[in-house]
Amino acid sequence: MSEVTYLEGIRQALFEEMERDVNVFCLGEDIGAYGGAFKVTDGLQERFGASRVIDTPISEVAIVGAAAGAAHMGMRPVAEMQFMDFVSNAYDMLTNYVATARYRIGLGCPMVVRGPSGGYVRGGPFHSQNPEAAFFHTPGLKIVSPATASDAKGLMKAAIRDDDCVLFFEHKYLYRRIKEVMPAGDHIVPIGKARTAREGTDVSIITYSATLWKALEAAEIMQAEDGVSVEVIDLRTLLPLDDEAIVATVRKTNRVLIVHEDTRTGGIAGEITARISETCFEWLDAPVLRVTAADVPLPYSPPLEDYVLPQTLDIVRALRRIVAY
Amino acid sequence: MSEVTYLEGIRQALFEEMERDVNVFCLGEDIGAYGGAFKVTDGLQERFGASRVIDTPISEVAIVGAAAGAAHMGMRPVAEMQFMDFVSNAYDMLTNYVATARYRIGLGCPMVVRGPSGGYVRGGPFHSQNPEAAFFHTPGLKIVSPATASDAKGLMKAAIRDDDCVLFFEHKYLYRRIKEVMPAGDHIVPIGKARTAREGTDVSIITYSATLWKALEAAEIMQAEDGVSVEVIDLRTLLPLDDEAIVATVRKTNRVLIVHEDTRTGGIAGEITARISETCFEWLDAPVLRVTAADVPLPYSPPLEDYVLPQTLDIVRALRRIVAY
Amino acid sequence: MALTREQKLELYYYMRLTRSLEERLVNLYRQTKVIGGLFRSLGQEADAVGAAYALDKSKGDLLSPLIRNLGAMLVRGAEPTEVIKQYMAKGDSPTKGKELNIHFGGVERGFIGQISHLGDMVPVMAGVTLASKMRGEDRVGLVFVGDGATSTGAFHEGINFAAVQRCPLVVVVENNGYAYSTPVSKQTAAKSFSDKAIGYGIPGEQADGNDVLAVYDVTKRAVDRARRGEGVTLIELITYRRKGHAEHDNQSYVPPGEIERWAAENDPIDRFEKVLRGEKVKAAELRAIDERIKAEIDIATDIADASPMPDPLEALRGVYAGQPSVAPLWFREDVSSAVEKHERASGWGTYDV
Amino acid sequence: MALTREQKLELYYYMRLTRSLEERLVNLYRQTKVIGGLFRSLGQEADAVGAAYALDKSKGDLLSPLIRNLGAMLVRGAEPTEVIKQYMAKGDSPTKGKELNIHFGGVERGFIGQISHLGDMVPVMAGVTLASKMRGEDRVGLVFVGDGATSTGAFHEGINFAAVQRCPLVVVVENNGYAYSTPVSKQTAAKSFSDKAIGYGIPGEQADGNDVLAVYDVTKRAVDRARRGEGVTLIELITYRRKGHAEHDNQSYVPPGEIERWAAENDPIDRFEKVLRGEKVKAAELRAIDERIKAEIDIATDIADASPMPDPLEALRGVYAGQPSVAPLWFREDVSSAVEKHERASGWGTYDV
Ligand SMILES: Cc1ncc(C[n+]2csc(CCOP(=O)(O)OP(=O)(O)O)c2C)c(N)n1
Ligand SMILES: Cc1ncc(C[n+]2csc(CCOP(=O)(O)OP(=O)(O)O)c2C)c(N)n1
Ligand SMILES: [Mg+2]
Ligand SMILES: [Mg+2]
Repeated sequence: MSEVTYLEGIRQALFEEMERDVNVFCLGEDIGAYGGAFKVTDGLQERFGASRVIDTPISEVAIVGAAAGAAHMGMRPVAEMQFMDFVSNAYDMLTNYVATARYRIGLGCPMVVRGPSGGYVRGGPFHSQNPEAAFFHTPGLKIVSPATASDAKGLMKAAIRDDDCVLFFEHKYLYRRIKEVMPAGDHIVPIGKARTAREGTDVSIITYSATLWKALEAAEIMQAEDGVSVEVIDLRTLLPLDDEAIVATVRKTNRVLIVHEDTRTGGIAGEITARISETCFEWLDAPVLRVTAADVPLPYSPPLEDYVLPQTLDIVRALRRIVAY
Repeated sequence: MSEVTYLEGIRQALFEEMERDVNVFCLGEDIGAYGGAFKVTDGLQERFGASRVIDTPISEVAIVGAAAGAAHMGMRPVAEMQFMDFVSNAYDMLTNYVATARYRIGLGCPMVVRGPSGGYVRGGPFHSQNPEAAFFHTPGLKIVSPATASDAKGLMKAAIRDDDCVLFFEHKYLYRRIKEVMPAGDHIVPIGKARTAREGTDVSIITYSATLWKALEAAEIMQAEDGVSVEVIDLRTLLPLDDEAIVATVRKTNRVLIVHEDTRTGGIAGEITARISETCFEWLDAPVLRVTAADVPLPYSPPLEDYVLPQTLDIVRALRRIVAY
Repeated sequence: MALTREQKLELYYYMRLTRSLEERLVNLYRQTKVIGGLFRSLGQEADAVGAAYALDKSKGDLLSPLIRNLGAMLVRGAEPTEVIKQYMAKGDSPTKGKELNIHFGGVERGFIGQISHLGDMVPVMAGVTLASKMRGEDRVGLVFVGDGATSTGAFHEGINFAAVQRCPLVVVVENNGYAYSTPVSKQTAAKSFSDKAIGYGIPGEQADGNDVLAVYDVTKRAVDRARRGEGVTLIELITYRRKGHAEHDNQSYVPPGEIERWAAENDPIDRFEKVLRGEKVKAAELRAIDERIKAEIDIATDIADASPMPDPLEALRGVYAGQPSVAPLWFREDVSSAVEKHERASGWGTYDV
Repeated sequence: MALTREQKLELYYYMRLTRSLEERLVNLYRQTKVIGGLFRSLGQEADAVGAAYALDKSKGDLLSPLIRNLGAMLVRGAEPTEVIKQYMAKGDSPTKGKELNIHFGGVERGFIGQISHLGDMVPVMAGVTLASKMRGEDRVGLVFVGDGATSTGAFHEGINFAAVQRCPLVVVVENNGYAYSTPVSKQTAAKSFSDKAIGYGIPGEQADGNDVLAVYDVTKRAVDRARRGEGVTLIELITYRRKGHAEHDNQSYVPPGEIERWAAENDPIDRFEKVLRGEKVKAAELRAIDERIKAEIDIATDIADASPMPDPLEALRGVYAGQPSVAPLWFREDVSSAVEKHERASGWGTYDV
């Protein structure tokens, strides 16, 4: 079997789910004949027709709102944000309408809002964002953020079958940079379960999405240069967090570094730290530390972007400090 | 001197600043002749005219965007959200435009976005929100959330004079429930500085806005019933956080409870916990714990709302546990 | 097809029921039995009732009402008992105490509850009707917005989206002269709200919102167009909000005499009563309907009043489909006693990790 | 007042400068010296240049351009050097490497840089012009939006707000047939974008966007109206996007022949050259302008190319007015060496609490 990219994994998931269930349909800007800004929906309209792969006006509020309405009727909409940066326009609709409809009046919103997020691509402040923290705060939503090609596929399929709204943050840096042989058959990765990406005994990194790969690189360096065994947890789902996996790794290694690409203040690492503090205080041999982006809008020029975003050596330095504590 | 309410403190601040500086003006829905849904702007239009106290269409994006444009030109707009729940409609404008304009291209946005937030008033899911965490994550914004009448006044005056955008979360439960004699003269409370609301030695509560009052009640109970001395820190400003004040109280009492009315996951308590962990790990004699709302949309019926929101006895129970640790 | 005598009496029934039910709610509000605000549609009953009446229950037509469209919900089958329970925040109300006033509904009920954020229901109803269209059903949707709500981005994006997709949707702008205290002249510079249709490339019609038959007619035409696959219509119904935004609003901003004039000259129920009398309906027949309504409301009030408040733990239920309840937080009395049973709680985030 | 011969030659200069500068950027893009995407306005130069030319520098008029309005910025005084530096992400570019391409500007420059989120500049320019009006200045504002951007809520809220407030604002819809791959027919069902004016109660005009004089005229009328205190005008300029959305776009979605037809029959520079020649401007004079432009661009390229990339620490500067720089994070190499000097860092959140 040949390897497929992260992007192709998502595309396969969309194809397979649309084949499986006539209620699944896609809507978004330029997703039809053009196949989307990143070609994630390439070929979908040709296969399933323009009524199931709908090119919309530039209206994120309407895209998300219409997806919710269709979802009420039993459809399974998959809405694309051309860049996840634009999901901010639908912030009200997602947090106030979609997230609460079931709780308030019993109307479910089985829908997926997906799109490319993340930096390391010189995209500047509006084509590089990691807006997960803004939604992480909203009960009623689920958030998924895969780091590998097979997780991208398996989680997308799970997201489409989920009975609630799943925000699916794809990482554009990973789209064509990573490849994997896809598991055969109807490959589903359950929402809500983290994955141990590397076993280790001395210190744990908790991370997700693109920084997983930097964490793994850092773990290699630590093994090779310092003889330190680093465990790496790939969260995969951010909401709900996999508390069990977090607690297990902390109690195993007693030292934790949380890494995310998002800015520091108010990023998800804060919540994870609080949960660790609440559940594992006595198991901690060192403070929980964070490697994150600096608290600035993401600048565009390479030296600036590189300085703001977390890099492998930042992780190495942070690990050394935790280990030396 | 007679006592004035929290609401009246804000109204005084608006009056005084509009008197002082012709560039200060107000815009929002129903703020003119009607004086605003809560009468915070009552009398302003009569005093300063309809061109400085502008009734707008129901357009939060336009209100915030227009405030930003006017701010670029040297004006000092104060935009009202009829309820802070509706600031979610301006999420894109605030986080993408307003917060970044200075950093990206050197355009300042000296403006205030203010309005009533918070629950305990049977307002249901859309008239009770505490949306601060959604903006706490955005570099470039400032966030203020006063708990007392004099802070409400002094911080509003500081916010209007600040050269960046300040989100000013008023608490509607406090509007007419608390009173204070106002400090004389041009009363300014600096943004970025927390306040020790009660001195104590055994355990610290870090909180802000309406739950300050519950924290103080809980501190009384602890003193009276358990002989425990509780220090209470009122953050007042949420962004930037007053790290110094946080570190000082933690190193003093070595035990911390963070209390906020907002939901738990992704609330500001997570970030505070992370900072404490990073800076005060060795000073901690017990895990940092949190008393917050449960992770659900805020329900309307009194027994439900009371169950979801933090109550004084929740704080007492949490303090007892920390002290007994 | 002209309405039958029976149907016209039904229109009368629903308008009168709306008014009487709201009057009862005012009494309950004064007795502090209503929790939160109370929103009236006094003088606007014709537009809600007439528009909703143009939908077809047998086809599964769906509407999304606003705060002043109690009448539309009653036409679609909402019960006075449910409405009173909602306003009293009772545990056996349609939303079990989670949502307020007339924010309730469901697909099978023929109406979908609104949220407070104005305009948001327009995209949602675009999606509801898009689904019908995709499935080849002949269901039609109708969404109400106020004059004020037309200024929201959501209204614009939703109606434009629906127009391009030719969704079977009717958008009714209920122009009652005010949005809270803001008169229409400060909401838009347009001459009329029906003019906004042109910018979306859809038909726009205007009608007298206080003439229930005119409302029915204009809406029925739009519903028929939608059902024929001709897409969206924007309807402006001219009416007047005789009460304040909510009960607490003293309407100080209204020019003197305006309310009185509408009340005296243009009450939709009075007007319709005249029409009916002209069509030989006896006063006694109408009074009999009024009496029936009063009895219904009395019973509903008693039932609602006797209903229990919700169980606090209901607050934690129903956030996600796959999770019946969120775990209670450890510091709650009922929970902490359980926590104390353990030597030391392993999880102080949520109960018992 | 008709334009003078000199002014017309200036129009020619700016249109040609726009095109040549973009062509140079294409070369630099192919040499991978441009960082990120490259956005062209080929065939649309007249609308940007003609509209901007109708503003008055001496009055402090302000415009907000879009990605395809490089020409408008040049008219307002943007320098080719700055533009190339921006595209190369240089440290001495107007945004010091923080923002991309032509996202730059300032009040004193006469143009305000856009953000990517489409439509957002309409409310912002409503506020800019509201401020002018409040102060009794006679400054006018102009904001460009694409056909696609008219579907955003921000466009709707902003133009409606400005219309009600009678802000001195001109809203130019640049209808170039596409939004990325989406044709106008999927963006709106309206017959024309100028029709949208009716819904806002403002004048709407349409003009041939590839006729620079027509563009100037229609914009000038609107600017004059605004300056006279008559409020907002919506102008639709019909043009055509001959290149893809950005350089990488292969335009597979465009019907065959469409681009070629516009290039052959309706190039704005060709058309204007014919007009000028008809008015007795010699070909040699135009070629001299072309040469001058080439020389300017050559110099600009050299300067930009030789410019340094930004200092990484620039990334931390300028978030807040009162704080020159955000503190660097402790795990950064340059910072951590400083941290290591301490026995144990007291603050590992930010450097050295
Ligand atoms: C987005 C948003 N902003 C503000 C509000 C607050 N608000 C509630 S009702 C109302 C006035 C609504 O006026 P209109 O749409 O004309 O409806 P009417 O009350 O007249 O029926 C306002 C401003 C809201 N609900 N949603
Ligand atoms: C709110 C928002 N959604 C999506 C995008 C992505 N996007 C960038 S340009 C573009 C097409 C713009 O089309 P149009 O407004 O017609 O301008 P043109 O490119 O034709 O000049 C899209 C969809 C965006 N920038 N902003
Ligand atoms: Mg109204
Ligand atoms: Mg276009």
